Amino acid sequence: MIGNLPFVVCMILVALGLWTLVAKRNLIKLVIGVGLIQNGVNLFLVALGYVRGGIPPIYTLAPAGAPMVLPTPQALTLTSIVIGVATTALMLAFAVVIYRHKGTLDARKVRELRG
Amino acid sequence: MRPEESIQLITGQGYWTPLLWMAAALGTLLLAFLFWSRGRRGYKRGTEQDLPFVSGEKVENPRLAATHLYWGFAEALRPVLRRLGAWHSGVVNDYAAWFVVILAVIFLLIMV
Amino acid sequence: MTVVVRTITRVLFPIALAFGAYVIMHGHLTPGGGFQGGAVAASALAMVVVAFGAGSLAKRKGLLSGLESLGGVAFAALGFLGLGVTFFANVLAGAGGLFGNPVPYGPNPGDLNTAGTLPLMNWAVGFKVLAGLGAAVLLFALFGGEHDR
Amino acid sequence: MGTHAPILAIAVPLLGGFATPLVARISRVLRDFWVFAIALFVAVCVGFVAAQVFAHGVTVYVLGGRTPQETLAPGAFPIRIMLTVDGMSAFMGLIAGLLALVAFPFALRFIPEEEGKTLSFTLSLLLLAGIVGLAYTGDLFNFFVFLEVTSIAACGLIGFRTWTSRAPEAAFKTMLLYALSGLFFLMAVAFLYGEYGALNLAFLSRQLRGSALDRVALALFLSGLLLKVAAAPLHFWAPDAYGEAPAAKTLLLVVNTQVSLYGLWRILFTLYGGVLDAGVGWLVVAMGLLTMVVAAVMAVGQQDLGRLVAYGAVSQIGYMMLGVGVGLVTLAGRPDYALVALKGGVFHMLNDALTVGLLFLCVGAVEWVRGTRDLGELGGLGHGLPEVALFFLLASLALAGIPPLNGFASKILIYHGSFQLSPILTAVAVLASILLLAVFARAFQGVFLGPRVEVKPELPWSFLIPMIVSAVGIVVLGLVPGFFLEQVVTPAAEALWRGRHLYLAAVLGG
Repeated sequence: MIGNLPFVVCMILVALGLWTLVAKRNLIKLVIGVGLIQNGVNLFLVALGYVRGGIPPIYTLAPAGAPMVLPTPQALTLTSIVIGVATTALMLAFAVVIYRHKGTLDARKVRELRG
Repeated sequence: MRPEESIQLITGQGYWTPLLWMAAALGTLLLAFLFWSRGRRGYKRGTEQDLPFVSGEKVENPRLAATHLYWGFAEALRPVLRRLGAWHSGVVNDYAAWFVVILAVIFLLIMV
Repeated sequence: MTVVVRTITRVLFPIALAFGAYVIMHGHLTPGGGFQGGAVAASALAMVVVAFGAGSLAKRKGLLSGLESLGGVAFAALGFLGLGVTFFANVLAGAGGLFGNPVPYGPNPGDLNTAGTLPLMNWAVGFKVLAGLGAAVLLFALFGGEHDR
Repeated sequence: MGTHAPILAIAVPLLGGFATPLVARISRVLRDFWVFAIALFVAVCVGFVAAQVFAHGVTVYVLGGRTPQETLAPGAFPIRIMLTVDGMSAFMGLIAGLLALVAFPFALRFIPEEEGKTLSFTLSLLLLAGIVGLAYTGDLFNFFVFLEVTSIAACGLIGFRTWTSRAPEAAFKTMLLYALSGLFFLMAVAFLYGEYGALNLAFLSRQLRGSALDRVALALFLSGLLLKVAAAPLHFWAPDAYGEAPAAKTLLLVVNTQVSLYGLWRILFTLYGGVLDAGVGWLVVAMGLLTMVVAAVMAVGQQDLGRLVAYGAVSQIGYMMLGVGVGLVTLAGRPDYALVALKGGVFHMLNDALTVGLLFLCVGAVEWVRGTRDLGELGGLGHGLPEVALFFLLASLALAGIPPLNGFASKILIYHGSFQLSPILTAVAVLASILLLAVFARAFQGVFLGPRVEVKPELPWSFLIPMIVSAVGIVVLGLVPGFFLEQVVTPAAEALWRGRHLYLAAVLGG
């Protein structure tokens, strides 16, 4: 049971992120909501690669025969983090521009495009 | 592939050939031209016979914008349009909420 | 910003850049690599923006965007280097030249001169991330600055 | 170049995109040539790959291997990054190449220098690289990466005109939903990785047994990709995005949506091809019907020409989903009808790219001439711009499925395929088509007919040639549909229909 705890935390993070996206009205908070989901998914990936008692996957430092955690999920997580940085920066930049044009960050008022 | 096959479209229930359709369309056009050519020719250019007929009124600028067209059609659809327009509310929270709803529906459909 | 922040930034700026360069350079031996090292180095730029204001770097925007394009081009070009075999094929590894030593087996401190095109790609990515993140921070600072005054 | 064509179609626009700002520092004319040359190169590459795949079957290209075809590392476990191109991927690549050839020349004069032309070309080339990569990739993680590359580049293009208040709003909403879609896709990939320890599509497809975790992953894949393809009720971002991006760049956004649709088919037919039941097919059919009806009705009430065409474009997504969804439902029971419906759905992708592309080009030309897209103000442009009027009429008739244009050729296949499943589906689809015809007749009348309005600038040739190319495509595809169906569409549809074992065998052997 205790081994599943990281996965439970991931799912809680994702659910919190979704709740933020649905319930919060500030555009910056919406970006934070996307960030929460990102972190949940990244944590999920890293947790998947963990091997009980494993050491970091660096061959030059490893004693022979020691179990290593899986390196692939870590590479995936890193890529996902990089993409997350780009996404977040882009969304924040658009939020700044929206604030300049409309003077508000309230999602209920940023609805020029509707219907 | 034979040349007629490259034009035909076999759908399993029949086939579709643009050439046949073109022949039919040409015949119809011919018929239309026949009717048109039998019409009255007494119409004079540059007189008020030339003006567009807008409900018998004299109008300064007879331009019809696209928003004027199909007025009755749009009017009949108005209740639907109003409801659909409200659905596309423009609030990004609603869009995210619909994603959550569809996520739940898909999970129900696939897991149960 | 206060004189304390400015002074500390002056001291830490070269150290942060050097640490970033270290992380990039040892990307093929230790945890880290182009993105992480580039992010560390970009934090040095962010420190400058915070301490001296965005105006101090505003003139260097062209330099940053040029560096970013160069990093991207270098990365893709290194991929093309392997086209004699396959795209991304590591033609330099084990070839004896630049980064061409064979990888030693067993526990060892690591040989910097290994791994072929990977360290070069780390450098390309590092420059791209340094310039990209630096430009992003700078642009956000410029955005805010105009509006607040 | 022969063996390397698949990777060149991805790597060259990537390199070209990064290099564009550097080339622009040398000379602006050189930059225009550079960008056009790269688009041309990509088109040639995807054409070459398609010819190869249609002639010799699935092509595999392994990155960083000792040979391009060495898929299995020692131990018979595919760990390398690889591109796997079957008929459907090659077809999707062809569409991307075709629209790149149309969109890039048009953009040369359409986007003014002071509005960041260089940046827009960089983003478009990155988007093109992402689209071709998405079509060709053979492993799930690269699928995710390319999905995000296309998302970020596309949103950069949407929110590109930051001095208007509408574009950043559209870009923010689209980016938020794109990010959501990408993250749920990644979560699904993580589930499969946790269960099977692999990312290769073919390998995973052979391993899948339909366990509870597989089905969780399927649900996540579906929700993520349905959001990205703008299926109602997840389509809200699409009219905003299509309407607000510069018209020349909207073409690339249309291909972006289509390639996400391709990704959905890849997941459903190849990855889950062995374990899928008909329920998912019905879901796709239902959402397809909802998409086409809702978008067609919404188009009736639009005041903005760009947004009207955008809704028309969204409704076409519904037809593709209907065609392929019917194929998915009947795949096991009545494979002959499934093939007809699949052909219709796949053929409609090509036709939609041409017609919607031409419509957006016309919208761009009208906007360029008059500076507005408000239907209340436009009118009488047919005297000054007879070519544009003709092209708009042609494209809207094709979009509404009027014979003998190309839209009808694919729609009749969809109608006949779906009629076997239930006549109600066909009735709804025909109804939506009629509604679209009404909408576009109204738009055509309002924009092009009426008393003469003087138009100042002459349309440059860089506008007219792309329009002529798409218009010729529309007419030719409509007049000789059988030829193109046989040569291009059938290999793609058959790759979905019964091509799964060929895809797996090409990567894993046996």
